[in-house]
Amino acid sequence: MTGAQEHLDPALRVEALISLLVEQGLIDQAAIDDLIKTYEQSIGPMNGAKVVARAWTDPEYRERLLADGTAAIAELGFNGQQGEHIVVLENTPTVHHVVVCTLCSCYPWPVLGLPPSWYKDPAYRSGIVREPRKVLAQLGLELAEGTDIRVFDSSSEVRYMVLPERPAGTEHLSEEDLATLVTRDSMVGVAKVSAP
Amino acid sequence: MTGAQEHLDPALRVEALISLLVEQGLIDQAAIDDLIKTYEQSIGPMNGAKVVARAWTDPEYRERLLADGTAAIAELGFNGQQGEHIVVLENTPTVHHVVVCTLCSCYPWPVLGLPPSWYKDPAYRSGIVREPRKVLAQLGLELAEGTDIRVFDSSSEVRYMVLPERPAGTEHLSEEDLATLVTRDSMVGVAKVSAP
Amino acid sequence: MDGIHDMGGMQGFGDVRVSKSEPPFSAPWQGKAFALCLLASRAAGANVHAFRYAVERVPPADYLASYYGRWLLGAQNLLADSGMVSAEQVAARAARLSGHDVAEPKPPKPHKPRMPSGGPGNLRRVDTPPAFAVGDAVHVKDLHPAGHTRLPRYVRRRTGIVKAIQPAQVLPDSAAHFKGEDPAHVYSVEFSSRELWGAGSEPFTLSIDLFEPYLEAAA
Amino acid sequence: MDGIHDMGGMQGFGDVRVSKSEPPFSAPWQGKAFALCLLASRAAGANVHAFRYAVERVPPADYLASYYGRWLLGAQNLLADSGMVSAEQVAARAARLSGHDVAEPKPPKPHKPRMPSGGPGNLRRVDTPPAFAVGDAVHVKDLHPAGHTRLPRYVRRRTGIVKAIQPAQVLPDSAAHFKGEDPAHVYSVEFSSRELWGAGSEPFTLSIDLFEPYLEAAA
Repeated sequence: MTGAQEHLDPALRVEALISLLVEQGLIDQAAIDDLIKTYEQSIGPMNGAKVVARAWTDPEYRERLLADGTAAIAELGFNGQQGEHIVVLENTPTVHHVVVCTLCSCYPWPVLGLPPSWYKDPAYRSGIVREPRKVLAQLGLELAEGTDIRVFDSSSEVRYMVLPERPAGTEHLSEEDLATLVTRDSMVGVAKVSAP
Repeated sequence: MTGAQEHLDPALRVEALISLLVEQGLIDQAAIDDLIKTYEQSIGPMNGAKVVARAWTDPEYRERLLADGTAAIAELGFNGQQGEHIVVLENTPTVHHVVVCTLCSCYPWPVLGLPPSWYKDPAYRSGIVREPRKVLAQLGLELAEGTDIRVFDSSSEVRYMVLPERPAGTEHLSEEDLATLVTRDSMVGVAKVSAP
Repeated sequence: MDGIHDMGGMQGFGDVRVSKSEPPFSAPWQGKAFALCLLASRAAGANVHAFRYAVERVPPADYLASYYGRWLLGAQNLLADSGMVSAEQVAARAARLSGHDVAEPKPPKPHKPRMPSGGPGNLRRVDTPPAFAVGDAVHVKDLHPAGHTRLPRYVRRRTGIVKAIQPAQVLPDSAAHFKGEDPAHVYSVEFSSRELWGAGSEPFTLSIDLFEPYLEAAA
Repeated sequence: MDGIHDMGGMQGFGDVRVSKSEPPFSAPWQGKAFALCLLASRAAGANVHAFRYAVERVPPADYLASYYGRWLLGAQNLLADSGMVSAEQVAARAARLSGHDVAEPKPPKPHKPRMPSGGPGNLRRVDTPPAFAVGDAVHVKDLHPAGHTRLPRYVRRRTGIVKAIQPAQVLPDSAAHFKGEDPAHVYSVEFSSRELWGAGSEPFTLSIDLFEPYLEAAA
């Protein structure tokens, strides 16, 4: 690789690559636009939030979700790329799960969409498997003394999603209202869900 | 650290640091100029070359050099910073030593001066302790099949210098002439010395 | 390969910076880069392992510079590997798009790799029974393959406990090089933080999915 | 710390580029950077270990960008550690030198560390006899200190043979933090390439100087 190529602005590199591949008929512009639109509008943490709200309000669904995440998630219509096999990890007052991909940026796209920048950042990838309590504190989550912390490194095609605790004081809320409380961060395990 | 500081041109950063430290009286400009001059003119591989030429022509000196490198090198007037304890490694037709500092850039300054850029480069630091034959080939040295390769990682304050083999066909040369043949690279162990 | 991507447990990257909410793409070029990489990867054999390996080979300084930047360089590696697009073509096209009237080099000769596949995706049936059972103590081999692997450095030579048997999968170490799928059993193996980072570490457990060829029975 | 500096055995940095002869400094700023770093380090306590640790803490992308660039950032860390010069002062002075009329921040409060020293340099006398003898098999502990160490990752958990006992020295792990000299015996320990990198590696031996606290008798 020459220096010139190494130091191309990525915004220019992508235009050059698209231009070459479209010209060769290997990809088409419509497919690019579709993918962008899909991950901007249809696939995101609002999907996972529906799964969580259902699990909070339907004990039998919760059991199915923890026994076979992929199937239970598919019941709500979510599946596809980066979601071949999804395992759901249940957080409780004493057990806290948190998910990372140290080697790249594996993430359960069908339920959470594309990962946020901190998930892809070397600081998170390197630190959460070594000092999770310290890294979670940087992300704003202070865990109680004695919490059983379990870090999951997504190194195969299994994808992990966290089922956060239902916050106290939400007994009166509907499944739809509950879904609006569930944040992306809570489903990765770097936050808890708060009552409104 | 703010982004502005992170991305200062180093040529500007050094001026800013010098300006601040001189102003505080912590360093003076003359000391800076002296150090630059010393390592540009007085301390360099020409020193080590004299050590090697002496060892090639004086068998008793060679024995002293291999037994106590620091003392034998001091006989020729070379000592000082980054040369507290120098061990000399003798290359032979069957044994080849090569030196690295994987953790930073430790190097025997009194005999070799400051290290060349490849010695400080991640490619050398990472590679020579894992695939020395391949890395030596990249540096132009193809070792005979079966050569006993010994890599030395300079991780303490011990500094290593290689005593290369005296090339055949140099029996008629004086110590002074021999010194002109000895290259920096041969004293790190990434080259052999060639007859003129 | 033991590359910059294998950063589990590395120190010095500073604090994690929070972003409570952010759009999927923070600039239009990032959305294009994401879509281009997915489509280029499909065109080059739909092999996610080959794409990951292509990103791992991005020079470390470029790897650290930006996420979609390294994805693009990875896609470019992948396209160059299969002779679909050369780095020189990309440079020339970028120059032309910037208004410089440079000549474009001849395209390379395509040699798109082919690998027999057991079906879509990465989950496979393996007829031999798993070598390890839930509860078994397993020791991670000290493997240092020159190519792609999903065995990070920080668990090698460590001993853990099998907590779950996951669906068997295409072996990334083979598939990334288009050498075959070599499906293998996959285990979720749990390690104590003490086993990974020593006596002074925070108390926690680390679970990671390891392919059967990475493991041996603990002594 | 397990930082970017600990790169022995890492892959992906490309081929080594030869430079048959080159001047000590390839640009005037590099000579100035070299001299400044030596003098700043002397002014901040003449502690080579503290300077190395200051360089190790340079953010990885900056560390990889250039050699004297990381030395300068290291010197700046060291000066900031002891309250001699702050990063903000450097930024403001750089701006002023570039012709921008910015205000300069107040200097920090100096708190230069003091450490009792057994003399100049790093070689020390240790009265307790060495724990290991030439020929002994030793196992490298799996230490992961948060601070400075001269025990690289690639030899941890490996077994080697003591080939020489070197002069005892100031322990970098303590001295870098101005916690004391804690002199220790130092051993040149030789490892087979197979022990370090597995069965498929090139045949060679690797010798490295390890401080006594890094070692235990091999089982």
